[in-house]
Amino acid sequence: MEPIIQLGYDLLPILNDLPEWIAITAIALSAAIILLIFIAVFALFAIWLERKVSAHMQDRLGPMEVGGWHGWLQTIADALKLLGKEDIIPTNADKILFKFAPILVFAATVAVFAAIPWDSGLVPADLNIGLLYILAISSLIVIAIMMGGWASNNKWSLYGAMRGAAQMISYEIPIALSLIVVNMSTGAFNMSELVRQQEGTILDWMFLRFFPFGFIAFIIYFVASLAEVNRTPFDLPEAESELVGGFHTEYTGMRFAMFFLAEFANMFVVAAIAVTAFLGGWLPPFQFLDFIPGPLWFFGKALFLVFVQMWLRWTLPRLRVDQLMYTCWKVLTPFSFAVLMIVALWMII
Amino acid sequence: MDAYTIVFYVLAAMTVISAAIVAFTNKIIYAAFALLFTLFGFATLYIYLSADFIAVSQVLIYVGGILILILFGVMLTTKIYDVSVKSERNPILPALIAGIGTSIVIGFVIFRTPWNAVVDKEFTTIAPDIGNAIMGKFLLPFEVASILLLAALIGSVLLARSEENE
Amino acid sequence: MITLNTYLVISGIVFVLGLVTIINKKNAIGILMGVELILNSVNLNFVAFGRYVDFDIKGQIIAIFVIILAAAEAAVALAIVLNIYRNKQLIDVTKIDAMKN
Amino acid sequence: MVQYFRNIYESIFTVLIGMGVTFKHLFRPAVTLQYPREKKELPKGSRQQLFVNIDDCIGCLQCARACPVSCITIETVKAEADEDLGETSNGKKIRMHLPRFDIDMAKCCYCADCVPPCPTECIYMIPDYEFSTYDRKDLIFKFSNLSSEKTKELEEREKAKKQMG
Amino acid sequence: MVETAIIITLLPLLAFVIQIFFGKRLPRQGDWVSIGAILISLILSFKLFFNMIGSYDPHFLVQESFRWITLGEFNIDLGFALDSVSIIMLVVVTIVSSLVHIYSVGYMNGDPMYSRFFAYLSLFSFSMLGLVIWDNLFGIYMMWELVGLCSYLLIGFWFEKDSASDAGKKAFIVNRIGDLGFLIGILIVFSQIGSFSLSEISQSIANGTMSEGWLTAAGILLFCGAIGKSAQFPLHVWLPDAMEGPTPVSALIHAATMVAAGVYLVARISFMLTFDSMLVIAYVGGFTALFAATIAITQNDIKRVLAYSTISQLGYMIMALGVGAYAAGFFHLVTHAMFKAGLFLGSGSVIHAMHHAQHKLNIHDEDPNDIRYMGGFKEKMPKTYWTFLIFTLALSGIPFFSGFLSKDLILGGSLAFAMAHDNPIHYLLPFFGFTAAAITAFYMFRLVIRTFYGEPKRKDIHEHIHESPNTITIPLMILAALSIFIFFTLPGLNPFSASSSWYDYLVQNPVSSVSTYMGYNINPISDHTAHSAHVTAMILSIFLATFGIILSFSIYFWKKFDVEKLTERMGILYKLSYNKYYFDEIYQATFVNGLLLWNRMLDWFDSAIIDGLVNLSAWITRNFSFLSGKFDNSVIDGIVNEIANMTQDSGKHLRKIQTGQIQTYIYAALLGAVVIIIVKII
Repeated sequence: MEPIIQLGYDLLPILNDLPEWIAITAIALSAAIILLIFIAVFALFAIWLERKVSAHMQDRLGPMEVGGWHGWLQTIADALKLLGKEDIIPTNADKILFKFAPILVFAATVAVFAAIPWDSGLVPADLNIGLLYILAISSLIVIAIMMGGWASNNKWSLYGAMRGAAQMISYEIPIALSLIVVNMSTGAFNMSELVRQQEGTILDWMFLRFFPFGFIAFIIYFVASLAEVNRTPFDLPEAESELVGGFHTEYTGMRFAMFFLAEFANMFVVAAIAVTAFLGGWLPPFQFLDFIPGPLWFFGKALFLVFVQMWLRWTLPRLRVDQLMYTCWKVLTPFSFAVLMIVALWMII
Repeated sequence: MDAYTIVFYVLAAMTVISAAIVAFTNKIIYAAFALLFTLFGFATLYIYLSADFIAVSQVLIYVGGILILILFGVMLTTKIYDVSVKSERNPILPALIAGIGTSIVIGFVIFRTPWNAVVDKEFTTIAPDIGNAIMGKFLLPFEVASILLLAALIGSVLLARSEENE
Repeated sequence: MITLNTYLVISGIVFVLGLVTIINKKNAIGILMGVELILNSVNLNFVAFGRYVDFDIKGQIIAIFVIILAAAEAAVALAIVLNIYRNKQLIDVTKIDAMKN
Repeated sequence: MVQYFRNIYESIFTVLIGMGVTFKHLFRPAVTLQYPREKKELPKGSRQQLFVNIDDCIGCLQCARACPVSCITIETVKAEADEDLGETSNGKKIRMHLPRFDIDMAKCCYCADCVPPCPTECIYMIPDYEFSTYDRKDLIFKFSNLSSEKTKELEEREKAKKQMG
Repeated sequence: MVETAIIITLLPLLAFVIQIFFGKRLPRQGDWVSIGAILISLILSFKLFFNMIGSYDPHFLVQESFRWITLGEFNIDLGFALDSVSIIMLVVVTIVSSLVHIYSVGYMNGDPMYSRFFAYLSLFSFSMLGLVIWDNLFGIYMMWELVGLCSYLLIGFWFEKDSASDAGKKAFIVNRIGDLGFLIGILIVFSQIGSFSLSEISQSIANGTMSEGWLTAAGILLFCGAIGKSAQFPLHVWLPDAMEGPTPVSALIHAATMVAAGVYLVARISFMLTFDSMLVIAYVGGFTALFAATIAITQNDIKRVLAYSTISQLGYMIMALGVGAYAAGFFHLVTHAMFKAGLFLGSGSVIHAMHHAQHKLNIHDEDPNDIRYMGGFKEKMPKTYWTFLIFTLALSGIPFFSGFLSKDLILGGSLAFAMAHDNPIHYLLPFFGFTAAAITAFYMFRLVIRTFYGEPKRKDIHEHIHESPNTITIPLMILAALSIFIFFTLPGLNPFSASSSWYDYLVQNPVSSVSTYMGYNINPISDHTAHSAHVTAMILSIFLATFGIILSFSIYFWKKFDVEKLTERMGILYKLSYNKYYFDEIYQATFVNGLLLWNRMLDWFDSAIIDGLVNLSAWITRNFSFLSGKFDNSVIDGIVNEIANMTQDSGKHLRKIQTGQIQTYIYAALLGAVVIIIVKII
């Protein structure tokens, strides 16, 4: 039985009286809703954080007015504004696909959250091929972006979508290769198992194993994941200064909000994968720190990586398309191959 | 009829219906996006067959790779200003006749053949088994497949290369 | 009740639909999609037989190889189609008949 | 090959330097002012809004003449001989009634050319810059402090004078 | 110890690899790599040498073997062995080789293929050292061929010159003839015994595995290799031509080491020589000694004189081995290596000086090697002169120098052999030896006098002669020091005999397996005979050498005899000697032309008879085919054309089925499937 269902039964004993399928459905639904709420809240928080971080990095203050301390309600206000906006669909757009694309993006993003382990046993779905599952589901996002870009019937959107697809497919390769390094060393696809294999002190975490190759793999993963979620310096699909808004140029209101939410949720997802695969998941760096609960560790590490993503965004300018492809095919991919080979040899020896 | 079965039939219906959209739609782009759901549906069916590795590979390769290729193909072979790409099609009648004929034959085969199927025996596979099998018993086909992939890679690069140097 | 026949029926239907796609479409990429449908239906058969009849992972492994082949096939086929399109501005297979006569 | 590795090394190195710079700025106090609540202290001699101390004005029209955009409009009425309009703060005798002293701040170009000619130093810039309005007409500042009856009386007096003259 | 030896061997190989791939890019073109490698080898071999001296055991032997090939039951083991002979050989090779390396820095300076030269030197050192440490015939053969290859490469080093590349080829081909014999010998031994290992062969022979006839054949065939490599009588022709190579090469390969490989080989296989094969060896060696010495008298090229003297000295060594004085032969190899290398290096120094002088004077058509243009270099090149004189004295067999000790032993050995055996014909051997000794002294001093004494023949050149640089003279001085008797008589200090020296103690005649097999000593020489022969030989050889020197001085220095008249009076003899007994011409006439004649004959046979037959059959075929062609055209073609037309017609109709439309094909495929299923069901 899935640990999460066990957890559900433990938390709500009343479920024992109900037929099993109702109980399971109820638990699954509530888990999904909790995740959804978490995603929404996190996205709102992340947007606020991004604005604050960017502001402070540019010696500004950022939003200060709404909600008291440092404008913490600002994004909620923005969200409300977006929800209240008119839903415009361009006349010549392909209506079905246009409506469907943001849903697909959001659905894929939420689906990825299902396999992320928050603590030992606290996984919505403890799949035994969790890592592959995440990689697979993330590839749906590409299609959704293409769908949106195409359906908008706007050349900027289509450019953005094509760029996004090319970029995301390309960068999936270094991502997969660097994750295979982890996979090879731990012998597990299961996300919880990945973390359990890193038990011990900070030195047992993947990014410090096979020093420095584990670290190189981590860096490769991180850089490639930036491209995967279209963050600067790889934000070509939505390059504001060139493509107006990229694939979501024509989207307004709620639909735009979904894209936006998915983007920030995706930031967390790639950070969470990095944490699980390289940074020891919910484990504390040292044994004496284990009075802090696992989910907090997990969230803290992921949040730190999200912060690094923002930090990078406000440090680096956007790359050119050819530089983007050069980075992927001529730097990251060969390096990740080399790291893979070296780690394989290391393990054999 | 428990939830498990209901969900199965829902997914099967999704698969079949989206496949039907692929077959009967006029817009090639709809066909491509409907193919997404067919492929995804197949992946879920694989999970029902306790072949989760295949399911994930299906999503990873078909959805993440082939489908995107097809989408690129569609988008690169149509004019951008023409969103609702309608493609000409052959007369539907012979297709329907052939389809119905084939389905009769297939149905005949399915229901008449006495499959020595065992009903509901526990069956699980794990990824390491598949890995060991590929690297052990099926090493030769694996190597052949990798050579084939390499050949396909080189071939398609050669074919799709722009011809400015000619 | 999910049995082997359920899967066989599903795959049969998808097979027929793939066939219809191939017959029905003039667009080369459409035909390619039909081929993918047929390959998938066959794959489902393999895995289902592996699950219900053979009790081995052989079916799955064959399915993996089929997926690999499909990937290679799609890549090459699309490269060919793009090349034809670039040279002839045509995607309709009934009109691409330069080799005829 | 060497160039390739050097490029990679340099890009990583420069990215790290850049990140260091941005990280340093993260903790630098912001230069932003919370405007309505905090205001920037203006430098001395900054030109914001023209103000006229109408009590000191002797109606010499020097400022109106100096203005390059003619944003100052003054109407004067000579005082009667028996009328004592008092003195300015620096001891000049006021000989004019000022029924109208308007400055159109929409026109004003903040050159402050009107300030030096004033013999009584009654026109000057004050550090008040928040005078935005919804109507352009509201930007015409009227400084005349005569009541409307007095104005009317003066107008009539003028009329009478003209008829006489 | 074996590991040390292997390291000694492999270091030059490493240097070779580095040099051949990166030599050009290294500073100083990488000469230090080769020199460093060979110097380390030198130090290591000295370490081995002192280990051996320290043990002071005449039966000193270290062995190591490993399995090379396993084919079921059939195994081939290869191995290394170090005994006193091989260690002394290691030291000799490394000393000469490293001195030559150092010398080459000065000599080859500025050559466009400088680094390649050092690479070849290193490869040569590797193969020669490897040859020394292998304990089995196969390994020795391997290295033997490598040595031959290096020799080819180095002789033809200046391959732009036709004469050099021809000389290289000649050396290679002539060596191959000897090597063929060697290979056959090895195969005989292997087929009879089933092992390459020398120790196993020795044991098998002692147990009587091989019959005497086979043994004799194997011994003589193995000796064939030595004939080729050590330039013995019928195959000596390549060595004088090999002087086309750079002088250091001549010193290293064609005086000190490679040519000694043959001697070393014979010493190594001496345990398996029967009396008959020993006789063959002795006579070949003795004859070569005299024969080459007579040629050397009349040669004018400084290096050629030395080359013939080398052949002659090698003949001595071979003769010594043949008469059973293995220790003496090997001793002469060691001493000869030192002073002959010195002689060559000294001559190189002279040539270097001449070359520079000619270069300064813009003379390019004259041979810098020719002694007729030299003379009076004594004052100009004192270091070269004095060292050269020491080497000459050593070679002439004058007491107080190393050559005397070994040559004396050989002459004594041959005399003892003749005395021990009844047949008076065997006195030919000491006759050959003593005559050659006298002649050696004579021609060597002719060389010294014409080069260093007297009036300079060409004043202009003489003025530009300068002493060579240090890298050239220092090796000369070291070699000169090593040519003094004292190194070889230690701990005894008797300049007339090495009988109490370390060498005499450590290197002893190997036990003849053949004797064990036959049950009696095949070459019995009693101590008394040996001693009396030795004393006689010593007195006689001193006398003869002095005679030769005095004769030489009287002819060439004091001019008591007119050289021209002498040559005229000698007439035919002079001509024979001057033209090296027409050996090259004879070979040309017999072997080369004979082969060509044979080829021409075959050619004629081919063109006249075989071609005639072929043409005849062709004619018949042609006429027959004309007839069959008629038949073909009318009947067969008619049928074929009709079939083709039918095919074409049917194709024209069938083509319409092949629409190129995928859909059509699918219909057809479906139809087929349906038919099959229906048939199956029915």
